Amino acid sequence: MVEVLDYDLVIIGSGLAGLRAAIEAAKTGQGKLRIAIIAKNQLMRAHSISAEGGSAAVLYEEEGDSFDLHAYDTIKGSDYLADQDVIEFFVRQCPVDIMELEHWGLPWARREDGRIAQRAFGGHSFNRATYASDRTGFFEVHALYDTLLKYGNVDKFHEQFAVDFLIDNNRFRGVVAIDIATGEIRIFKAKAGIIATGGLGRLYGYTTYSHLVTGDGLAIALRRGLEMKDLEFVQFHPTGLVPSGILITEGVRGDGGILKNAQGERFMERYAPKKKDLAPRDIVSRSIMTEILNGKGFKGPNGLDYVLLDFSPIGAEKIKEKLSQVREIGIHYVGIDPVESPLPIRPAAHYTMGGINVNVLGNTGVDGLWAAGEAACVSTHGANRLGANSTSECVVFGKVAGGEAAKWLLKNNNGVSLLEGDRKHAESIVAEVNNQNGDNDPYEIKRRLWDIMDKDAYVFRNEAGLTDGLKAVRELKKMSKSIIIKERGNVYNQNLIAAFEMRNVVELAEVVITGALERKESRGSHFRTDYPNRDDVNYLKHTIARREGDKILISYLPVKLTKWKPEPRVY
Amino acid sequence: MKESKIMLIQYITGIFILVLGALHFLAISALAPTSDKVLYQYANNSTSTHTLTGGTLYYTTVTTIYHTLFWGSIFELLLTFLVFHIFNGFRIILSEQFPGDRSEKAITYIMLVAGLIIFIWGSKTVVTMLLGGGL
Amino acid sequence: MELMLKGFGEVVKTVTLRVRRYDPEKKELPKYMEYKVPVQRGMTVLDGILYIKEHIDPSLAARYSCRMGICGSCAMIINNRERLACQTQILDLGKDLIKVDPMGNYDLVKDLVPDLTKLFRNHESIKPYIIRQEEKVTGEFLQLPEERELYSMFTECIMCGACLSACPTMATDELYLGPQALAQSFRYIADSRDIGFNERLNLLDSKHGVWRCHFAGACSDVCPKGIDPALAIQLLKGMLAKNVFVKYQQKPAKIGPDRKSILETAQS
Amino acid sequence: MAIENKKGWIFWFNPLKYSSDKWLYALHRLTGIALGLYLMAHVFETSRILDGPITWNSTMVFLDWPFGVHFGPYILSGILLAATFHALNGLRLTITESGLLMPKPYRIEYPYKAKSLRGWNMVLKILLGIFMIIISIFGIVYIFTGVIL
Ligand SMILES: Cc1cc2nc3c(=O)[nH]c(=O)nc-3n(C[C@H](O)[C@H](O)[C@H](O)COP(=O)(O)OP(=O)(O)OC[C@H]3O[C@@H](n4cnc5c(N)ncnc54)[C@H](O)[C@@H]3O)c2cc1C
Ligand code: HEM
Ligand code: SF4
Ligand code: F3S
Ligand code: FES
Repeated sequence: MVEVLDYDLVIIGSGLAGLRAAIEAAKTGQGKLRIAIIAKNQLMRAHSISAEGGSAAVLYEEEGDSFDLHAYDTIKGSDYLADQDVIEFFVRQCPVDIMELEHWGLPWARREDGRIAQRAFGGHSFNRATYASDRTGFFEVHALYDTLLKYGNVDKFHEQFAVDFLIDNNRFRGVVAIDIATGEIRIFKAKAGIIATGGLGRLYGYTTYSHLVTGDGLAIALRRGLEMKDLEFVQFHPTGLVPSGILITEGVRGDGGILKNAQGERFMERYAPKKKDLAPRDIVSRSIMTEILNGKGFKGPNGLDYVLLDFSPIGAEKIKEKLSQVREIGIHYVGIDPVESPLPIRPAAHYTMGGINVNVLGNTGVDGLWAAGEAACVSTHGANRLGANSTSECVVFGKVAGGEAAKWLLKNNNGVSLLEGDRKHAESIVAEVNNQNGDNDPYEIKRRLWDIMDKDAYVFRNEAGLTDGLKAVRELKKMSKSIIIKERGNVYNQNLIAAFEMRNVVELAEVVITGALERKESRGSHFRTDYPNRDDVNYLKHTIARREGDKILISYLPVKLTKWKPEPRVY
Repeated sequence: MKESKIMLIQYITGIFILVLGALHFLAISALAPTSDKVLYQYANNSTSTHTLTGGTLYYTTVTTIYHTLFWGSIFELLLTFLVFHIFNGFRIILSEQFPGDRSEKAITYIMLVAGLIIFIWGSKTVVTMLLGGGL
Repeated sequence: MELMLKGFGEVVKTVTLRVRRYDPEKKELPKYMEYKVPVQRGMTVLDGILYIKEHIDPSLAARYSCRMGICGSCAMIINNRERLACQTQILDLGKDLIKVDPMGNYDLVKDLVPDLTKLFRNHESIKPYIIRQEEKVTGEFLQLPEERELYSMFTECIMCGACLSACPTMATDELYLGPQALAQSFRYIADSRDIGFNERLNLLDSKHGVWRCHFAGACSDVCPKGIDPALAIQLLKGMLAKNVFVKYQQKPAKIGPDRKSILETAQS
Repeated sequence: MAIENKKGWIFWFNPLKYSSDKWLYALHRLTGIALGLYLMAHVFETSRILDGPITWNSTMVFLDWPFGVHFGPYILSGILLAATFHALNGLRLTITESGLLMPKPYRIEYPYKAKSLRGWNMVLKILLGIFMIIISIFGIVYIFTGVIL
């Protein structure tokens, strides 16, 4: 049976972007809109909760920070691929959102006089990462979730796994989802939708992402013909803890921590003489990998060679106060207390700069469908995101999308109706995965994909590796069409969900690798050993990928430049 | 009544019980109006040598205590506090065991009635004895 | 130095996970099943469960997400005590037989998956947000680090629900608000920005509010984030008791320096 | 669908996996119940004094030698133990539950140790133990021998 629920607005995803959009829509709608927010885990457990370091915003103009400086840092960090008009809008919005969160109870760290404190972050030329201990994202999610509870007209659905969007004639009509707890198929019929399903981190095995970040929203959008922008730019965070990949925040280096190779040398001095350990992430990651490839790292388990992150310049007291979670992670997962000795780290897949192509108001081009957060690509991050810019982006553009959707709904109140075939379609979408009679194990396919991505689409990429990778991924894609789902129950059937997720990551991997193969230059996080230089003549443009049938079509879109002309990027 | 007030009374009665209960225990031991402090020398066989007149729990001793106004009032107070403290305690335990509006209402009323019965019964003993009952 | 990660990446020993299974569709009572899992150093109970799911019995259900002890999905009873599966090293348990149960005091959906509706409902009921007149945002509320310390420990609650499973009052009284919600109400009341004490008072002082806590301390004992809900509840009781005699006053924090210049450019 | 998974009152007695406060919780309840039942019996018992010396004495004899066994002093000692425990622990609870002697909210630091269960609360728990021992020794000696130490 298919259950149909009727709403004005459905928000898919409850990360920072989704929650912020829900609040804004509820506020703008003034109780006149029926809003649903759904997520595949419980709402307050979205992956945003893992964000550690901080959120960037210009707060202290009198102390030398300015919007232009923030914008310039971001643009330079993005290797000039970001859209500059978007960034100018973005940096001006950040402080508003930080203040709003403050009014909603977020326990920001404070200065002695009671004002909000900020810390240094990679690539920023001013200490502008607003933080709360080293659990910033966690506090943000909970502040937003708690505030959302204030609004009565938002229905909250935990554990709904979206499998498809209903889009016809460029008009959004709803979401098909599986209620995980009962296995029931549900259609959230809605006049408008906001995609806030996060990035695609679990394409990689060695990653800082939660287990559940499998790019479902992106994959569905891709299948529905939406455009993907810049998907080949995957950020590798320099300091993922070996061997689990758990993030050790950049705040460690912001507060004074340093990277050391096996000889005990502070190698970042060589690669970024000015910024040293606080250079942007792509540069630090490449430096670490260069050290490791030159044999100056330590031998690690499962081939995960590593270098060290030394906390000793920070001091025990400050570690316990400002980096308590990182300390706990060290103790729990490798048995090392960073107060005493350094942690083993190595670059790990961390962020998806690309996403669904949207305009500055978050609109995807489909009527009634917005996207925000990591799933969307307004292009604030270009080829490489600066630390602390993403949580800010999620709230800023979550708010924009929520407000826009609500305003649009208040104006355009013509309803949508379910079509004849919709229920059948919903059932067939699930049956398509559930009733295959192949013998490939979805988990096995996922593990093989991880191996490919960790090897071929990692920090350093090249033609041969990517071509091999693409072939292997296409192979997996074929395999993913004849799988076996061993569990047949309805209630909490995680096997079925895992099969959907596996299909999504495999399909997205193809786009990532295709894009990477086509971009014959090195820019930001995308580094081709066979084309080691940035090529502004041919590639100062966004990659747009679209799927038609089974083919990935690549086209390009110009980058919007305003005040800042591309320059060489040295730190 | 608000739960906070009830619990305040629970704590206060508890403390009073502690004081009065200690006095009560003293009444049959150190302060007993008899030189023979033997509490239990009742025997159920004929070989017993006791006279049933000198010990602290012997009829005459106990009636003496009951007949003094001081001890009589102490017992009455103790009884009052205990009844509240205990039946409120029972109410708490039972309503935690059987939560729900209806069951809790029932529990509260049953406890009120039971408490009242015990209170009247105990008071009857104390008051009659104070008025010179027994013997 | 190379010895730092010794034992990671190689199988050290094999342990048995004794997992309580329950499938509502099978019309059977819950039962225990045993699985042999090869263990490497650094492997958590969650990794063990994922190993079972991927290699032995895919029908085993459990909640998980972040695998770094922050999302709060994976609380379960491991060797008779509530813990986060993703934070519990198998080798640290020091046993060859590890008993894994779903959290108690919640309805059971399947295997290790409890139905946390109760937790969320209670959390929502205590109005977990700053209550004060909406003001136009012109700057931050000033809050000294000392003032922040008065509530900040309770902001770290990850809503894992372990405390409700460990609380002996919760074991019989399903209407009890529970340590998580009570600690959160304290968190907001103690926050200098909030003035919602009176709005929350009725619920806190109700038949299943703070007074149903008899200070068993199990909540504070198991909390995987080191939060001390028992402390919050006792402090709340103190506040409520005093409030009977002297009405409790909250002074709202002041708004800091005007930041019009940066906040207003944004509106355009 | 979902089944209930309440732990029930039997869970008051989960051994050794939680802090001592949980044991005290269970004991406080049990002694409270036991004492409550005792009070009812006690009210009945003392009311017999109205019926004159014969009834009183036979009641006393029965209580001292229930069913022909000399068990009275044991029962009375049990009541004394329960009452002492409940009273002293009740005092501790009155203090701690009023938020008195509780620490201020503090910064959490790994490894976690809940301060509400330690500090002054621990001192009170230890005092509870010490007083328990002293009072029960005095009381029990008195009950069995009539000697006031
Ligand atoms: C470890 C880590 C640390 C980070 N630290 C920082 C930092 O310090 N500063 C910073 O600025 N940024 C940081 N980031 C980046 C930032 O946290 C993320 O980019 C951001 O949180 C993404 O938020 P989101 O709302 O877009 O998506 P997410 O938080 O990923 O939320 C996705 C939501 O979509 C739901 N969903 C997904 N698929 C489905 C589906 N099929 N059906 C239904 N629902 C679905 C999920 O349940 C979830 O609720 C960090 C990232 C990581 C990995
Ligand atoms: C002597 C001094 C006493 C003190 C200081 C005392 C104190 C307390 C306190 C503070 C409580 C509340 C516990 C809580 O809710 O956390 C309590 C509960 C209770 N008391 Fe007492 N008490 C005393 C004597 C007695 C006696 C003599 C009896 C019975 C004859 C008794 C029976 C109960 C019962 C039944 C409860 C309820 C138990 C519970 O809620 O868990 N108390 N007592
Ligand atoms: S208080 Fe602790 S145990 Fe309870 S829900 Fe919060 S984090 Fe979990
Ligand atoms: S375990 Fe329960 S009884 Fe109170 S101290 Fe914690 S809430
Ligand atoms: S998986 Fe997130 S807390 Fe364990």
